[in-house]
Order: sequence, then C-alpha cells, then structure tokens
Amino acid sequence: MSSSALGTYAPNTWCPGCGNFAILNGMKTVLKDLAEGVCPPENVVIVSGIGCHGKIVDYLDVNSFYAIHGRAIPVAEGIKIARPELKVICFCGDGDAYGEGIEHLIFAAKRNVDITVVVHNNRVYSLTAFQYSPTSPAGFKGRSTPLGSVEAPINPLELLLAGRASFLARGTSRGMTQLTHLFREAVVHRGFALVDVLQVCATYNNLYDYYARKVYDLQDHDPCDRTAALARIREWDYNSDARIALGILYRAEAATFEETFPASPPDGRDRDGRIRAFLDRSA
Amino acid sequence: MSSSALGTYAPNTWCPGCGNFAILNGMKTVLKDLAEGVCPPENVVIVSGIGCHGKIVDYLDVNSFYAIHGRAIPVAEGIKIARPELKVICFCGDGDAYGEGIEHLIFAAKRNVDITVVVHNNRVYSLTAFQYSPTSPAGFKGRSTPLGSVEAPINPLELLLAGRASFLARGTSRGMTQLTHLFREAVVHRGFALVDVLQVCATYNNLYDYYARKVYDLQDHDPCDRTAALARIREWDYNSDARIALGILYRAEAATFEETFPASPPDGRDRDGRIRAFLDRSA
Amino acid sequence: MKDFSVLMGGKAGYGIDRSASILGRLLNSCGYRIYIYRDYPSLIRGGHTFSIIRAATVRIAAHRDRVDFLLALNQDTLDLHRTRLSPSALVILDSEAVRDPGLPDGVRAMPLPIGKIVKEEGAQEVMRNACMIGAFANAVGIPIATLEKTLAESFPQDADLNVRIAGRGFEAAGTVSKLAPAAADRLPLLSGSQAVGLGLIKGGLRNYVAYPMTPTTPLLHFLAEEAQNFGLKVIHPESELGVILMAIGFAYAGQKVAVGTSGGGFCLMTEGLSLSGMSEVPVVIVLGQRPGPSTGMPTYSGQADLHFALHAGQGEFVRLVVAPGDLEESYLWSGRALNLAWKYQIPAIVLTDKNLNEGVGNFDLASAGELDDEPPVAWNGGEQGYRRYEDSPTGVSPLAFAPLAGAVVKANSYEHEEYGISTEDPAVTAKMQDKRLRKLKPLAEELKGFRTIGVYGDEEASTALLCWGSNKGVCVESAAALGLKVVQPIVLSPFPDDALRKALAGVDRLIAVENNATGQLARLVAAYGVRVDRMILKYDGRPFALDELEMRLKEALT
Amino acid sequence: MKDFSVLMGGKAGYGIDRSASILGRLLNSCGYRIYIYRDYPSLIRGGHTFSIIRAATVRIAAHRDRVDFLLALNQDTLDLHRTRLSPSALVILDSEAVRDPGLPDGVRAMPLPIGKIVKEEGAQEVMRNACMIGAFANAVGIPIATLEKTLAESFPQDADLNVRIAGRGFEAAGTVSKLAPAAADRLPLLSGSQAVGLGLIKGGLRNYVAYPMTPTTPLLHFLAEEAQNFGLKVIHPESELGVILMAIGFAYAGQKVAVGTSGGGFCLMTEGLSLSGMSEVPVVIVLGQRPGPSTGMPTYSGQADLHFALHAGQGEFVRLVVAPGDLEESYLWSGRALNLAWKYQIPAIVLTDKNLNEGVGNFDLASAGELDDEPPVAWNGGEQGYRRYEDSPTGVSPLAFAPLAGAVVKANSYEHEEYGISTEDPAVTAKMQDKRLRKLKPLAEELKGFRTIGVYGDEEASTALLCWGSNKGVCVESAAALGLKVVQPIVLSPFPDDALRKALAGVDRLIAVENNATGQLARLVAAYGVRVDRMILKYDGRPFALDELEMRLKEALT
Ligand SMILES: Cc1ncc(C[n+]2csc(CCOP(=O)(O)OP(=O)(O)O)c2C)c(N)n1
Ligand SMILES: Cc1ncc(C[n+]2csc(CCOP(=O)(O)OP(=O)(O)O)c2C)c(N)n1
Ligand code: SF4
Ligand code: SF4
Ligand SMILES: [Mg+2]
Ligand SMILES: [Mg+2]
Repeated sequence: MSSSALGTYAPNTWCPGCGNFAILNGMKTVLKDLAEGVCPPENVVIVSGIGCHGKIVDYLDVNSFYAIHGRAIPVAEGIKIARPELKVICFCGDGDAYGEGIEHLIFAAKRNVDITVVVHNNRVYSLTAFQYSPTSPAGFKGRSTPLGSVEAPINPLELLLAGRASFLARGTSRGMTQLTHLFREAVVHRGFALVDVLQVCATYNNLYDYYARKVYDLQDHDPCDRTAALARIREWDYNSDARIALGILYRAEAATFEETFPASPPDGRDRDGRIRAFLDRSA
Repeated sequence: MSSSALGTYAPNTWCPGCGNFAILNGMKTVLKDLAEGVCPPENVVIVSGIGCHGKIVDYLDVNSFYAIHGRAIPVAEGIKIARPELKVICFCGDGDAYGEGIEHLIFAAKRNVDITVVVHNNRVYSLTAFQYSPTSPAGFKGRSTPLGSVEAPINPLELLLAGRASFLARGTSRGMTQLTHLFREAVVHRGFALVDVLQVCATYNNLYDYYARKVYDLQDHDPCDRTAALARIREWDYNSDARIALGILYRAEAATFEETFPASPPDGRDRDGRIRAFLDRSA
Repeated sequence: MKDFSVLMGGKAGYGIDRSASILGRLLNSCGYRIYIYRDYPSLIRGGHTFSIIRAATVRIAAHRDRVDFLLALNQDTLDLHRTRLSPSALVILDSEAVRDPGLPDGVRAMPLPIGKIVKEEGAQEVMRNACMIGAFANAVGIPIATLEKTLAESFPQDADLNVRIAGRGFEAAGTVSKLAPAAADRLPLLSGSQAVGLGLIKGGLRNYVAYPMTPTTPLLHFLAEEAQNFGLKVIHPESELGVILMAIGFAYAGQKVAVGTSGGGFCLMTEGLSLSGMSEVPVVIVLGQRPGPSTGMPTYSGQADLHFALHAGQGEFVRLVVAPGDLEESYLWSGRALNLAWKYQIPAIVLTDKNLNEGVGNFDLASAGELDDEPPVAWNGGEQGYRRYEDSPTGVSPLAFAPLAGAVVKANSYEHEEYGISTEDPAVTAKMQDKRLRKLKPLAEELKGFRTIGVYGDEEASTALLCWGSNKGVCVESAAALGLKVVQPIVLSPFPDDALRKALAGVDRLIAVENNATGQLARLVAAYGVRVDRMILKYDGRPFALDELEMRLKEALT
Repeated sequence: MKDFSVLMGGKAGYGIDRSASILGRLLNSCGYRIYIYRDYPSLIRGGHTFSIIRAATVRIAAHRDRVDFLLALNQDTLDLHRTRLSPSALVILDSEAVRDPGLPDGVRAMPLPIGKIVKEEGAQEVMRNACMIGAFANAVGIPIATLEKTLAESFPQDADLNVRIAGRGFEAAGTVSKLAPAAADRLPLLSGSQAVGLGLIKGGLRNYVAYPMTPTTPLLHFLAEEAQNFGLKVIHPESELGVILMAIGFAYAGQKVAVGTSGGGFCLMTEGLSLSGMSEVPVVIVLGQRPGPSTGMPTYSGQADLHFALHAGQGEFVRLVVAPGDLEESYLWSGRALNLAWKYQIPAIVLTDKNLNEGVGNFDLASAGELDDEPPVAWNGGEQGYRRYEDSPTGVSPLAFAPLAGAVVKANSYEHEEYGISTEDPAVTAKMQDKRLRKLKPLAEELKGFRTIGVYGDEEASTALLCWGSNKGVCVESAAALGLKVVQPIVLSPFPDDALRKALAGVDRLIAVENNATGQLARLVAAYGVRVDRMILKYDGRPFALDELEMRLKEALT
C-alpha cells in the first residue's frame, strides 16, 4: 500500500513548520512497511490524547480512538489486553502524558503492556496557546507563568527507566530517518515502549536551532546495558545546557502483562450450566 | 508538653500488632520535641489519605486534614504554599500515594515543596480488606488477584530519586528509635521529604520476620552521594529477595517552591484603586 | 416459629460474618426463607460487628430491629443489643466471656461454658462460633444431622473439629422452641453483589475492571474469585480513572465490560462517562451508594447519589440508569443494563447501595426473568465502506471491531462526522448531536416492554409508598401489614413517567421512603408533575428496619 | 449610523483578534457602545477566525449575523461571510489578496492595494491589519487623530510604523458613511473573563489555581498577568485533581481561593467538590461551558452543564450555583460567590460559557453593585476550646486557622463529630448531616436580599422568554424589539423559586431560550411547577445572533 493511502481527507491544521509533520510522516512509513510485512493495517489501532499532537489520529486512516486529555494510555492498554493480536500505538503530548496522566504512563510501564507510546514532547502546552509543561525548563515564561516557571522539569526517560519501562528511545522532529527507525523498533518491541520525540513547536517553543546544536546520535551504545542507558539519559536533564543523546537508549526483554495474565477459558462456554452449578453450591 | 497530650479521645481501631502504632508513637515523640524546640504545636498541620494509615490524624491532637484517598499531598502543598511558616506532614498509604495519587507525589517532589510525606507502606490495601498494591511483590494473592498478581512492584524510592526528591529515607515499623530519627530529619529537612516506612500489616501482610531477616542499617553511607544512594536504593526492588537498607538514603540541598515563587506584594493593599486603574487602561 | 430473628455479634475479624451465613444456611436448609443484615464498622479487627439473621415462612428482604435470639460471645454483644430483645427472647451466652446479664423478665438466658468447651477440645478461640451455632441449633430444635451437614459443607478444611465442637454446643444446650418451616423447595442464598455479578455474566460480561471501594468491593472479589469459572478477565488498575478508560478500551475492542465503584470513585469516572456518551462506546458502571458527602461512612448505606448518577458528565447524552430493589432485579437489570448499553451504544449505571450489595437472601432464578448474551448491531459490510458514526433512523450505527479488513473504526471524543473525524461545522455538530440523542426514543420504547416500575401491596389503596432500590423489601412488607400500595421505579433514566402515572392511578396520598436527607426520588418525580405528600427519610447510614418503618408509617398515617 | 456591525476575518495567528479589539477601542473612543463576538477554531495557525464588532448608541451584549462592513484581507473572509452582507454593506478588501468579489448590487466594494502599501513601508505582512483599520476609519469618517491615538495606545512598541501604515490606509480609502455616536462618557471594554477575575479580586481573592482549559484559559492568563498587580498567587498544577485539592489546602489555611475549568476538568474536580461540602472548606469553581459531551468543540459555546453543576459530587451538601448573564453580573456574582462560599463554608460554582468569557463589551462598574472583601465568621476564643464543626443554629461553625495557639483545627472527609474526629455513630451522623444542610435556609434568606432573577423588557407582556447566562443580552434586546418580557434566573442553587413565580406573574406563555439540546433550565423550573410552553434551542456551538433569535421568535409567536 502507498503511504498516501494512509492519509485521510481531514485538512491538516498544524502550523507551518510544526514538528508533528515529521512524526506523522515517520509513522506513515512504518505503518506502510508493517502493512507489507508482519501486520496488516486493520491490525493497527492508534490512540491519542488531546492537544496539537492528538490531531494525528484524524490524519491517519487506520483504526483509532481520539481519547481524552491525559488518558490515552489506559484506553490503549484496554484495547491491547482485550485483543493481543492488535498493534496499539499511542500518541501523547508532554502535558498530556507527563502531566495530566503521568500515573497511567508509569503503570503501563510497570505492567509492561505491549503498547507503543510516542510522546510529542514539544515541552509546552500548545493547543491551549502557550503554558509551561512538565518538561519546560525552569524559568519558562508561558502564559500561566509570565514571570517564569519556578519548577525544574522532570526527566521523563529517567523516571521511566526507574519505572522499569522495557524500551526507551529519544528522537527529534528533524531526524526523519532516525525517527522512522525508532518508531519501527518501538512498535516491534515486545512490551511497553516509549519514544520521547523532541517535537519542535514552531509557534510557541521553536528549538530547531537549539536542538541542532545539542543533539547527537548514540554511537556504539548498548541499549541492554542499563548503567550506560542511565548515564546517557542523565547526561541531559531537560533543563541544563548539555548534549542530547538520540536513539534507542534502553531495551530489555520482559514478559508482557497480557501474556502473563491468567488465560481465562474460552468464552461461549456453558455459562448457564455454571451459573446453575454456582446457585446449587449456594443453597 | 507530654506526648500523651498529643493524643485524642478517639478510640484506636488498628489491629493488635499493627505497624501503624510505631509510626504514631514515633511521630508523637518528634512533635513533642519540636514543641519544646523550634516549632510550637499549633504550627504543625498533618494531612492524611484514606486507608488504615489515615486514621493517624484522628489519633494526633494537632491541626489536621483527613483528606481523600490518594489526594492528601496536593492539600498539603496548598497549605504549605499558603502559609510557609507551617510544618506540614502528610501520612499516606502505598495504595494511596504510590497508586491512586502517584502523580501528586511526583509533582510535589518536582516542585520541592517543603512538606514531609510518610508512606505507611504495608504493601497491601488493608482497609479495603486485602488487595495487592503498587509495592506488592509479583504473584501476590490478594482478593483482586486470587491467582497472584502478574505485575512486579514499583520501587518508589528509585522513582522519586529519578523525580528529584530532595530527601529519601526508609524505615520499618519495628525500628522505633530509627523511625523517630528519620521522621525528625525529614521534618526539619528544607524541601520535599519522603519516608517510606515498611509498616507491617499484621493481619494481611505480616512481614515482621521477613523484614527482621532482611533489613540492615546504613553504615557510613553518604546520603549526599547520589550514586551511592541509587546503589542502595536499587539493592532491593521490593520484589526480589535482597538486603533492605534502612536509614537516610538521599539528601540534597535545593530551593523550595514556596521560597522561589514570585512573592506577590502584601494584600490588603488598595485593590479598589488598582481595579479602577485597570479599568481606565481598558477604556 | 413462623418469623424470627437471630442476632450474632462480636469483634471484627472473629468470624461473625461467616457464622451469620452458616446460621442462614442452617435455617435455609430447614425450609425457612432467609434475610441477613450485616452491620460492620470501617476497621479490620476489633470494634463491634453484628449480623441479624431473619427467618420466615414467606420470602423476605428486610430485617427487624427486634430479635428473638441473641447469641453473645462477648459482653458488647449483650450490652449493645439488649434493647432489641423481644419480650420472650432467648439469650445464649458464653458464661466465660459474658457477665451476669440481668435480663428483663420474660427474656430467658442460656449461659453455656463455650470458652471452656473449646479449650477442652484444644481448638482456637474462633471455634467458639461453631459451639454457639451448635447450641442455637438445639435451642430451636434443629436435628443434629442437619447441623452436622451444614457445618461440614461450610468448613471444607477441619470440618471434623468444627462438627465435634458444634456437637458439644448442641449437647450443652436445651431445646426451647419449635421450628415451623414452610417451604418445600430450597433456594440458594446470595448477596446482592453476587446477584449483580451473575446477571452481568449472564448478559455476556467478558471483563470486569475495578478499583476497590466499599460497597462494591465484594463484587470485585466475587468476580475475581469466579473469573476462571466464568471465563472473565478481572483487572484492578491504578485508579478509577484508569478503570473507566481501560474499560472503554475493552469495549472499543468489542468486549462487554463493566466497572464498579462508589461515590468518590464515580467522581473520577465522570469524565470517562461523558467520553462513553460522545464516542458511543458502551460501558456499564455499578455504582454502590454509601453515606456521603466525600469519604462519609464507607461501610454503611445511603441513597444520596441518584441525581449525581442522572446528571454526571459534561454535555448531553443518553444514559440508562437502573436501581434494582432486590436480588432478582439485581440479576435481571444488571444483565439488561449490559445488553441495552451495547444495543444503544450508551453508558449504563446500575445504582445499588451497601444494603443491597451486602444483604443476603434467597434468590429465585426461575422468577427473575429471561436474560441472554445479546449481540450488538453489527456492520454487515456494504459498499460505501464503514462509517463508525453512520447516521440512522434510530441513531444507532452498526458496529465493527478491529481487526476487520475493510473497516477503519474511528472513535472520537471531539464532535465528529459520520466517519469519526473531528468537526467544528455547525450543521454537522447539530446533526450528530441529534443522532446521538435520537437513541432516547427507541430505548424508551423498548423499556415500555419491561416492568420498569414495581407495584406491590394493595393495588386499590389510596395511599402509596414511593421508594427505590434496597428500600423495596422493607416497603413491600410494611405496606402489606398496613394495607398500602408500593410504587418502586426500577428504571430512573430514561424516566418512565407514563408508567409512573399509571401506577399512581387512584392514589391520593403519596409517601416517599428514602435513605437520604432531601428526598431525591421525590424531587425527580416532581419534575414530571408528581407531587409527594410526605417524606420518610433516614440518613444515619442504617437501612430501615421493618418494625421501625412500620412505626414511622403509622405516625405518618395518623 | 446608530447601530452597525463590522466583520474582520483571516487566518488564525494573523492578528485578527487583536485588530478586532483595536476596532472596538476605536469605535468606543468615538462614543459608541461596543460588543465583540469572537469565532475561532481549535488550532493555532491557519484555518479561519473572525470577529464581529458591533457598535451602537445604546448598550448592547449581542452580535448580529448581518454585517455592514466586511474587512477582507483574504479570500476566505469574503467567501465565507458574503451571505452576511447587508444590502448596502461596504466591503474593504486587499486587492492583492482578494479576487474580484462580484458582489450583489447595492453592496459597495472598496479595493485597496493594502499588501502593496505594507511592502512599500517595508513592514511585515501582519501590518496589513493596521492598514485595513486605517482604511475603515476613514470609510466611516473617524478623524485621523482619533485613529492615530488609538493605534499608538494599542502598539506600545513600534507605534510609529503602525500609525504610519494606518495613515496610508486612511489616505487610500474614502469616506462613505457618517458616525452618529451618542455616549458622552466612555466605558472600559472588558471580556467576561476579565469581569469574573476583577469580581473575584474585589471579593478578596488571594489565590487562583487552574489547569488550562478553554474557555477559562483566558481567566488563568489574565490573573497570572495581573498577579503582581493585585497581590495574587496564581498556580498551574499537574491536573484538575491537583488544582481542586491544592485549592482546598489554601482555603483550609484561611486564604480565599478560586479555580477555573471546563466540563472535562470539572469532572476531575467533582470528588474535591464533595470534599469541600463535607469538610466545609470553601472553594469557588469557575465552570466555563463549551459544547460536549467529552472534548466536544473546545473553542465554541454551549449551556449543557447546568444539571451537572447542580448535582456533581456524591452525597448531599449545600452549594451555591450562579450563572451571570453579562459583564456586570460576572463581576458582581463572582465576588459574591466568593464571599458567600466563605460565609457559609460551602462550595460555589460560577457557571459561565465561552460566549460570556470571550465576548467583549462595555463594563460599567458604577452600575455593577457593591462588592467587598467580606471576612468569614471567625472564632472568638472561648473557654471550652475550639471545635471546627461546632453545631449552631445556622449550621455555620466559627473558623480558626492554623497557626493559632489554643485552637486545634481538624478538617475531615469522613463523617465526623464537632471536634472533627471521624464517627460512625448513627445519631451523630444524622446530627452533623442536619448541621451542614441547615446552612441552606440562611443562605436562601440572604439571597432573597439580592436580585437573584433578572426581569427585563415589557413587564406587562403576557409572553416571556426564560433564559440564563450569556443568552441574557440577546434575549433582552430581541424582547425589546418584540415587546416581550424576559426572565433570567441568575442564582440556580439554592433555586429562588418564589422569586421566579413572582417574576412570572401575569405571564401566560413562557418560551425557554437555551444553548443546549434538551432545555436544561426548562427541566429545572419544571421541578418547581413552572411549565415552559415552548423551547428555542441552539446547540451547534454558536450563540444566538440577534437577528437570528428575532426570526425564530417571530416563528414561535405566530
Ligand atoms: C481534563 C482536561 N483538561 C484540560 C484540557 C485542555 N487541554 C487541551 S490540550 C491541553 C494541553 C496540551 O498540551 P500537550 O499535552 O503538551 O499537547 P500539545 O498541544 O503541546 O501537543 C489542555 C490542557 C482538556 N482537554 N481536558
Ligand atoms: C477514590 C477512592 N477510591 C477508593 C477508595 C476506597 N479505599 C479506601 S482505603 C483504600 C486503599 C487502602 O490502601 P492503602 O492506601 O495502602 O492504605 P492502607 O489501608 O493499606 O493503610 C481504598 C481503595 C476511596 N476511599 N476513594
Ligand atoms: S502550536 Fe506548535 S505544536 Fe501546535 S501545531 Fe503549531 S507548531 Fe505544532
Ligand atoms: S489491617 Fe493491617 S494495616 Fe490495617 S490496622 Fe490491621 S494490621 Fe494495621
Ligand atoms: Mg506539548
Ligand atoms: Mg497499604
């Protein structure tokens, strides 16, 4: 199938130069490849939160659930646990997944449910027109913090490494080939996968040049080496002025929630008989 | 003042042998000492979640807010930000602070609000009569997981270290002197402090003997050494069968939210004049 | 004895609850109909918990304050409940644990060395329960064989010891009264939670997702316990936010799902409820009420969340709200709620309370009504491709579930057009809002085919009681005693106002009986022009007892 | 011209919004009364956004669909709005950007080389706005001096360039009509959000806590911007759960606090709302409505959350719910809500909508009504020590705040006794529930002293419009035109049913006008025996335009 076939008729309303286009195109390529290979398009379900990022589900012509702000992840978990044969991919914002609904992110990682979470981390609340987010640097002058935020950001990758996520990667909206690679790896990874995309918000937080100066691709980094992963992840804390590693930071093998969960006998079984038996026991 | 003066007339309804008694008594001692020293009792406010742990606010005759399940921490933050002269101490459960409301824990640590959070970590939902909690080991057979939970626990201390908490300690409900020491240090610490208490639930998760075999007190450990702290914290993951370090694991100096927050001019000022001035600007 | 009550009490964690159900089984097996009321504080050990086991020759669903047998294993039980003793009550007490009672004359005491017996048998203290049960059995003339059988069934492990100790209690006691059972058949004893669970299962439940919260925790435990037996996935996530959204994920994937909670947890589900309404992804919420506001009194009962259930969630969408009044209705309407939620792709709320969920009584499957696992309206392929929100005369769009080649299933929380893509167009917005609300009519029509309002008592009576939920049992029984009519709406949304007016034909005095402080059902019917003349309200967390309500009714009627 | 409308549109992010307020200021400074309607989609750049600036010689609070001036900087603006053009409208267009319009005869086109002018001045494209404003000024005969003054005020930085470019636009245009302003004085222009914010500040607000959500985000921005000026702490926490609970912490500590959100965020606040009711810790929630269910249409307007606001939260507790209808009411009732919440220690909800929050108009402080920072009932010491929940004839307990030597302040979400310790005692439970609900009476009494129901139009008319919230403006104006009466409840809980009946005296036909699909106010008044004869509903996210409502009313009246 052609990746254009993956598009919808919905007019795209992202700003010119928005980093979300890269995520959209990267994911199209991956879905196209999947479709030609292991996974027919009808086996893909994408879920999103609410924010500029969320609009991506309107632009991809595959099964989707445009969920609510901060709560895309539990929807994705439910879908995956119900039908493990589905590939479930979640698109979240930084306000969305690292703020409003961070508890779901942490518990999805804890369970190691086999879903992919792509965070459009533009480090700002964009759709609500410019407030600081959990990954905005201290001093960020958004419209809810006109004198500058007094909070230092969280390091989502460090948090999730501590939370036993089994796949952690970081990309940017300028590195299409890399992004596509990371998406593919994340989607095929068995278990919970997070891709933190430093998606540039051209309008409210244009860090293209900044990132251009700071980022580097991981060379001979062994993602299975947890200590190395932690070192790379801690190199930049989303606040200070350090080098920013891109690529697959961490990867581990671990049993998934849905495969470990006690398999319940097939349904369509004699429920009537079992109900009657239960009632007899209760007499 | 006598520590008995700190008690109320409320009948104590904890089970015989419950580890919560140690937390209650330890805290009484600390409050008593504070009262004789730096902090008169009326400057203390305790806040709790809902669970067996929460009952502690009924048993301590100081200012208190018996809040709702999982949400004690934002209440404590509000109180502290409103009146920085108050000592605010939060008592939470593991289901409460590591589950239902973990987002608040993470953001209170991120802000470094100067509150103390004592988690009664009995690694089970007790008041609701026995379900697994976020720190229950994999395979835990609670009443919501009769075949054994398929989830490995989170390591709350590792999570909060990654979340930049400025004070992290662990105690048990068997180590009164130590517990008292940890509480005192946590309460006087300037910034967000967490004490994870391995509080034994005598009825549903009696780990007295287990802990007795596993725990050890930190010797010549430098809590300001983050790497050492991480090593000690990762030594035991709340799941496997390892040594369990007790004591102050991590401590750092950091500006608090309330002292960094832009001081707004004193109130009781000429608001009428300013409102009129604003209206004139808008004409 | 045609109708008597037994109270057994003691410290929490000392097997009172278990003993109560054994006493229930015992009398059930003697051919009585049973109702058990459970009263326990929010603590794990200690305090005082008790159960009242009522046995009668006819079916019952309420307890009496007045008890005929008091089984006292500790002093509290006697001191706290002596006022309940009927004039000719019998008090069986452990003479080792309970001081000389000094009982009102007429009341007989039967002191037995229960503690001593248990020690002699080298058993743990908790086995005093078995000994007491044995003594009671003999006191009411239950044959030793029946006693032994019930105990053996009740204690899979160490049956022998329990049976022996019960036997010693039996010997020690004398027989003071005679049974006069009626029923030939034997009906199972269920809690309301079990009835709800079985109804959901019969209706096709595949998944249950819940975060523990009294009074629906027993439903979580029941379904988790029976998951393998009935082929369910039962999941306990991080919070009620996780619960409702995970459930919506299950439903999107095509699997019937329910969740359970109480007021505080329901608050956290309201955003998901509204999402269910907008995305038309069906979810069933079992909302067990307890006294509020806020944490309130977790282990007690109330009916103060009716209007919250009716109006929770932003925006306007069709919802089904049902409040079953007894075990059969709990079974039937839980299953129906699941089927109707899927048929109309709407959220449904099964509104119960602690009293209904934890009360135990006889369940009659035969009389409960037909229930099946009804499939939703499925998409049959078709040329112009799949549109998740295809407009239709009923407002219902055919369902397809991933993975399905040729169908792209797009669910959306934004306003959206038929394909599922977000829209801000005014015309499309109005059209899709109409489409969703159009489902109200066929739903209301279909409900007309069901008994949405229960009518009991003297059909001709000009005075009627208006009640809902767990008050059904106590109202029906006291109405029978006082020659009144009872009108009990089971469906609360869409509200069956025509059926209500029909039910009220000939009624010139309407008395609302509710477990809240403001008369929530009374306020609801007022919006449909039905005036309530008087309200009998109780909001101390305890349900009405039969004798209590009869007394308050007599006051009201004079 | 005594009453005319100007429409300016373009891509989002190209200064349309700013230009609209400059046009408003400009006409305001000419002695007109102004109302500005803003219409924008949920995106940041592109799409199409527009504003209608209406100017009249009398105070107005609604827009017309029909416009007399269309300022088109791009093709969309003309194509999308040409149907709005009045017979003798003037279209000023940038001849470089807009193709030959082919306008209906009667309508005049004024093509100007705006793009070219701006290029010549070496300015950015966005400055085409200034040029267009200049052209418009001349077209309606506004003196150049007035234009320059307004622009200079509006552009603190690069005023000169803007003034110069506006001047070029002015020169390029001709004068086609004459102003006929009336007002001698000049009233400030405010948005509803600003009016709410100023009212809260006047009422003693110390803290504002919010998580951004349209349509209350502008209130967050306004208060954050003015925090230093008015001595506020403005905090944006992790979620609405954090918001409401942090706010309750502020209030426990004795500081007046408000929060703001919309439907989805309000869902997440309902558990805190119920906590506020039980713990008697006052919190004010500004609930800005938008079309739902769920995410719905974030940047548009609706009135579908009335019953949700009235019944949100488990259990029964007293709440104040007010729905201001214009800027002065927004100011007055936001401040009053704050004071009353503290006086009665209850939660209060200020129910607004996008149309009210983002509409801009003249604000008259003098006519708004008196507002002060009223102190709550304070504890005056006293022998038997402090009891946070001390029972009292009004149900209100004196407040003390930590740190206060000699007072232990215990707040509780569980049912509790007077000191604040948890209880499960039935008698205490009923007593404390009564104590909390007793506050309803004095609150309702005090409200009787206020204008809780607005009555407008022809007092003698037998046909009345029933409306609430932002529909006040459009209803009052069309009622005046059609000789009808308008009845507008401002307070919705405790509901002023007596006042409503009084207001409806002599009315024999009642028409509800609401921005929802089911008539929520109509349903509310039905519970008080007031029958609505007809409903005029609109639920496409757009508020009623004046001409639109008049048309629908005429249909309804014939
Ligand atoms: C419960 C709830 N709260 C608030 C909002 C309003 N809202 C919509 S998008 C958004 C945040 C957007 O930030 P982010 O998640 O980073 O997404 P971005 O726009 O940056 O892609 C908010 C607060 C909402 N829709 N629901
Ligand atoms: C929103 C909400 N959900 C659920 C509950 C019911 N509940 C009360 S305590 C509790 C959990 C107790 O576990 P934990 O926090 O570990 O406290 P513990 O009893 O073990 O001390 C729950 C789920 C509640 N009160 N509120
Ligand atoms: S506001 Fe930022 S994130 Fe949103 S579409 Fe524009 S550039 Fe992209
Ligand atoms: S149940 Fe466990 S935690 Fe609760 S009081 Fe008893 S021993 Fe303590
Ligand atoms: Mg963002
Ligand atoms: Mg616990």
